[in-house]
Amino acid sequence: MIEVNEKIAIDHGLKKDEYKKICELLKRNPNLTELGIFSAMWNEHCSYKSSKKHLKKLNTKGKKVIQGPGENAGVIDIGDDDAIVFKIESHNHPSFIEPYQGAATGVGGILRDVFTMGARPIANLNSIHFGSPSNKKTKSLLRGVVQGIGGYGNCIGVPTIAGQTSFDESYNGNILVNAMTLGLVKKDKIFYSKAAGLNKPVIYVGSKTGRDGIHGASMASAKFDDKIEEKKPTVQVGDPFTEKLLLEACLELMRDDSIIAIQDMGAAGLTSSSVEMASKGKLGIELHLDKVPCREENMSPYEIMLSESQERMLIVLENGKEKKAKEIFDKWNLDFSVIGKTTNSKNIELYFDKNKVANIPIDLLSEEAPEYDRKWKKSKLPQKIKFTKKDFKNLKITDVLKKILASPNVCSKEWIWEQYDHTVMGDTIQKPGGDAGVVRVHGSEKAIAATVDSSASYCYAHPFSGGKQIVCETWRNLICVGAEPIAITNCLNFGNPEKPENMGEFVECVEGLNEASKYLNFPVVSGNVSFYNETKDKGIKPTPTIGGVGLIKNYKDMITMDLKETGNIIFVVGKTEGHLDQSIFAKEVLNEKKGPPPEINLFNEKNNGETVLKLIKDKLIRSAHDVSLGGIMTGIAKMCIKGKKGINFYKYKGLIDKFEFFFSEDQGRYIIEVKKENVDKVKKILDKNSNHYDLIGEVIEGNISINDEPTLSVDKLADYNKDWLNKYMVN
Amino acid sequence: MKSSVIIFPGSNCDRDMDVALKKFGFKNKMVWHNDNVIPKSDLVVLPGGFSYGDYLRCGSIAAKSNIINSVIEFANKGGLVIGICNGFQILIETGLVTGALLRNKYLKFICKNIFVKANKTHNKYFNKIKKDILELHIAHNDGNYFCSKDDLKSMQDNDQIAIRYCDSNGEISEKSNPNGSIQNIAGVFNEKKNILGMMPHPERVIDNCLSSNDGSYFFENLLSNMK
Amino acid sequence: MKIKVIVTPKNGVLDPQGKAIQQTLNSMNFIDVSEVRQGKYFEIETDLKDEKDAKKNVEDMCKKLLANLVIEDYKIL
Amino acid sequence: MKIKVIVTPKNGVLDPQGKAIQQTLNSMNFIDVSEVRQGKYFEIETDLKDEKDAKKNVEDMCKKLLANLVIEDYKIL
Ligand SMILES: Nc1ncnc2c1ncn2[C@@H]1O[C@H](COP(=O)(O)OP(=O)(O)O)[C@@H](O)[C@H]1O
Ligand SMILES: [Mg+2]
Repeated sequence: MIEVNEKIAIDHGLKKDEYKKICELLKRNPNLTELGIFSAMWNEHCSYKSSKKHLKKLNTKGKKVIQGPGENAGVIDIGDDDAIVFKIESHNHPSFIEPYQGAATGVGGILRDVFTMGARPIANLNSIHFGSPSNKKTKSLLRGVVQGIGGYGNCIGVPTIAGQTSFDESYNGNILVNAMTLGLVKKDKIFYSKAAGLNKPVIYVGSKTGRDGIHGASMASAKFDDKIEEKKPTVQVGDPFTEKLLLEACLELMRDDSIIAIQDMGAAGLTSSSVEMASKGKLGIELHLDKVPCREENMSPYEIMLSESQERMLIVLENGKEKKAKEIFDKWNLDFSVIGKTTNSKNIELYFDKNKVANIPIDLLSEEAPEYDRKWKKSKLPQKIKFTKKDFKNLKITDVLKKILASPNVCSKEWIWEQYDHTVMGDTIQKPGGDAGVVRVHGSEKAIAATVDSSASYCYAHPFSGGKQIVCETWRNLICVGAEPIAITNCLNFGNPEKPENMGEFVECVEGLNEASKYLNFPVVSGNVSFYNETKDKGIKPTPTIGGVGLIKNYKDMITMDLKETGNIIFVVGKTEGHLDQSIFAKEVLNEKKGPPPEINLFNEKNNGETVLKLIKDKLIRSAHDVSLGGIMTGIAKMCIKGKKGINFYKYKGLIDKFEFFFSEDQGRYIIEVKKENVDKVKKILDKNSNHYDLIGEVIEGNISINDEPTLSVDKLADYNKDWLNKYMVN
Repeated sequence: MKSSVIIFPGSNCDRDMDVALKKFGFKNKMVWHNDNVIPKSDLVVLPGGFSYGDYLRCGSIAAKSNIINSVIEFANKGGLVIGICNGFQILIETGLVTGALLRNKYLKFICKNIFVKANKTHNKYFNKIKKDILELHIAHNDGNYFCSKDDLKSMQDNDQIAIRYCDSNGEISEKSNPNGSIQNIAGVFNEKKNILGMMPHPERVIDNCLSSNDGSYFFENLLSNMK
Repeated sequence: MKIKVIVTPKNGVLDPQGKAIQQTLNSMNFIDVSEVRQGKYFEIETDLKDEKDAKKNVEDMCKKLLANLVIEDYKIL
Repeated sequence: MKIKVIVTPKNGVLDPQGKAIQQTLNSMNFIDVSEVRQGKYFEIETDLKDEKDAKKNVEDMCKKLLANLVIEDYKIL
């Protein structure tokens, strides 16, 4: 075997100091297998060495939280002994290298995180971000990613109910693919990854191990450079069919109490799964690597430990349950092998052909892993831009609206979500295209709403405000379908933590999201950090993605955003101040990219949200939509398009300019549709709760009509909205 | 009425079908692909999904499973057999219905509501349904129905074309054809019309809170014919 | 021994994948491409020692599984 | 002129289809089959008259579209 030295350690992505620390801790030099194990466990992806310090501050507690961060996924209580397990995870680097397989295995990985805990997956979501549409690679990356997400989710039979897609040139060399899964489990049947008990058999199940993805975990944390070509062969291929079998087999085995601990083999495969189970149980673990089912010949212990072959699980079983467990995996035609046992050595001990090939104290891999307090730079709030009437002089509202509706970040994403099976399992009651996806809790009156959101330009302009904003937007999207927001998961996609600017973006976004999460009582229960999203020294815009989950007690109370009937009155709840900086209007129409993002007033945010939710529960609202990208006008236009209805705007009476009124992106606002006979009731409730509101128009047939501008046909707008992506992908 | 839904490795609409059949009054049993006999049934359903991951050709590997022989036997005796989506592909691969299901014309998976016009003559599946145009749901990659001219003619002559894609007004045209199927065919019968293979999923549209409720008519009609 | 097999869509059977590839190639400036047909290729590793036996066996596999003779032809290389 | 191309998964890359086919063949009593790898096969009809040109052109197509070089190899027959 190769003699390990500092250079080899550095090739494994370790820093000089880190290698030195390993030798000191071990009191000897590691051998190659051991070095591989250290490099995987001490890697950013597994150790969270740059982020840990800041993540500790997150608000993770709440009355409904059953399991916060630290397990395979978070768990929340939704009543009647039911719980929802959910998490979001990134698969950015692999998806850039091989979009189909990268995205597919991303979905596969997050599904495993959820069913490892005993939950049957009931919904998938995805948040995907690509470079500028004019970038050469964008189209094929988008196509590959969408087909990969669909290919995996559709095959395994879990509906993809919502998502988010954005384009920005900062992703030209680093696309983002974040996948989220929700699962349903009974509260007393949740499985954890903490091993317990001595001499318990350790079982390997699922697919065979090949040389795929060796060093995937280090790749996920390495910045891209010109050497990227060399790293290509490490891409894993997903097999959703096997995952479906693995899902059914695991759930079948979970019906009784044979399992003590279970952990999927994700990043760093057998290494991280075995170390984590042992570490949580404060135990040792002994593995016989020649018993690991291999797909290829002559695989070395090093390769077996670091392989990232997909669709595999590690289980600690009760003694005596092996036979029954094996029968289940045989039935599903999956590999099953007893590969080791738990021990009291507190070490991970590996054997191969009867030789001991590695022996490392588990603590050194987990607790002793490095933790950094990286330097970070505080950002300044940019100066507000002073727009004047002159800036809007030659603009027509109708032209602006058309342009915004057809812009890449606002246009309809139907081309994407029509390729995702969003109805399998028969419980989808709100499909993609609304504010949140909604599925019924099978066989009950309850329903679960879920959404993913992010806002890189706000975060880039001012990380702290952006971090707050995104949690609030998630909250609003849940409220808009009538769901009570319960908890969130987060996927923190950032540049290089070794650069103070990037690290600062991270720190401040996390602070912002934490502040909103606390104020709204909307705790973080799971998440994932993806650093080093940079190419040739250029990082992406900071992109924290928030996945939110909410509960609808009776699914019949769910509402949608499409306008329902002519004659109804449209309100905007929340104050319109005219904040245009960082808006899509400023960027797309005025070509102004500077300025601060809109401010968040958490008091108003909470107050407006709670009142709107109450109005929905009281059945006083026919449709609702939050005001987001593109402001009131864009929001209304989407409601018109979906409902095939129009609106007649009342003569505008406010103080601010009409462009500011229609296109500003002030936060904490909702558009609601109210029956005429309920208008007074609604006003009274809004007044009583001190919510600011404006009555802005009335639902009519087929057109958007604004006093002094030509009317626009909603059918035409629908085409503008839909055509951009269709045409882009066809040509 | 007794029904059986066969589960193949990779089936994923088996539960949905079970739920639908029970909702409309069938006593349903789930049958594992490795079993040799189907329990006593009035109806056998091959559900949707990705049996064997759709590897090789959709439905081709499931068509070699143990249980298929008893499905064929059951069908040959005149028993009612439905194949939905992947189930349709399996029926094609076993030769129980004619034709082939190729990759969708635009090479994309399509998940959406569509409209179909049903053939109501001489069959127990659509005969007494009052609505002329049904809003059902499709979710597939390979639903592009193809057969030879001769086969098409003989199927037409024998009323074997079960449902065709149309628009909300019943117009059957290229525009309302989601996947390139010849003659907008969405489903076919065998000669005796006891076997139905179709791409749309009636089991996903059986409640007003779902994307349509028209699947209910399908199940209600079927049940009324079996009593 | 390794036996190689090619399965192709029969003449007259629509080949949506081939067609899409042709169009894409044309749009990528491979204008001289007038038709593309897509088929499948298999490499079958068998323990049989005699080539004739092995090929006969593979022919049987083609008929029973690898090709759908309604729409496809096969060829053992 | 017709140029034929075979695209196969690279060595070591998982081939789920091939694996499923092998298992099915075994269960159909083709017990001597120890491995199956599945690839794609293309027949490209080109207007070019010179075989060398045509093959060079097809090689370019393989690199740009027909094969995904991250996980596949191609061979022009
Ligand atoms: N990648 C995707 N997968 C599934 N659904 C998507 C995807 N991208 C966008 N959507 C859907 O398109 C709709 C519009 O998205 P978005 O503009 O982000 O909505 P909002 O502004 O309300 O948050 C949403 O319903 C979303 O679920
Ligand atoms: Mg929204």
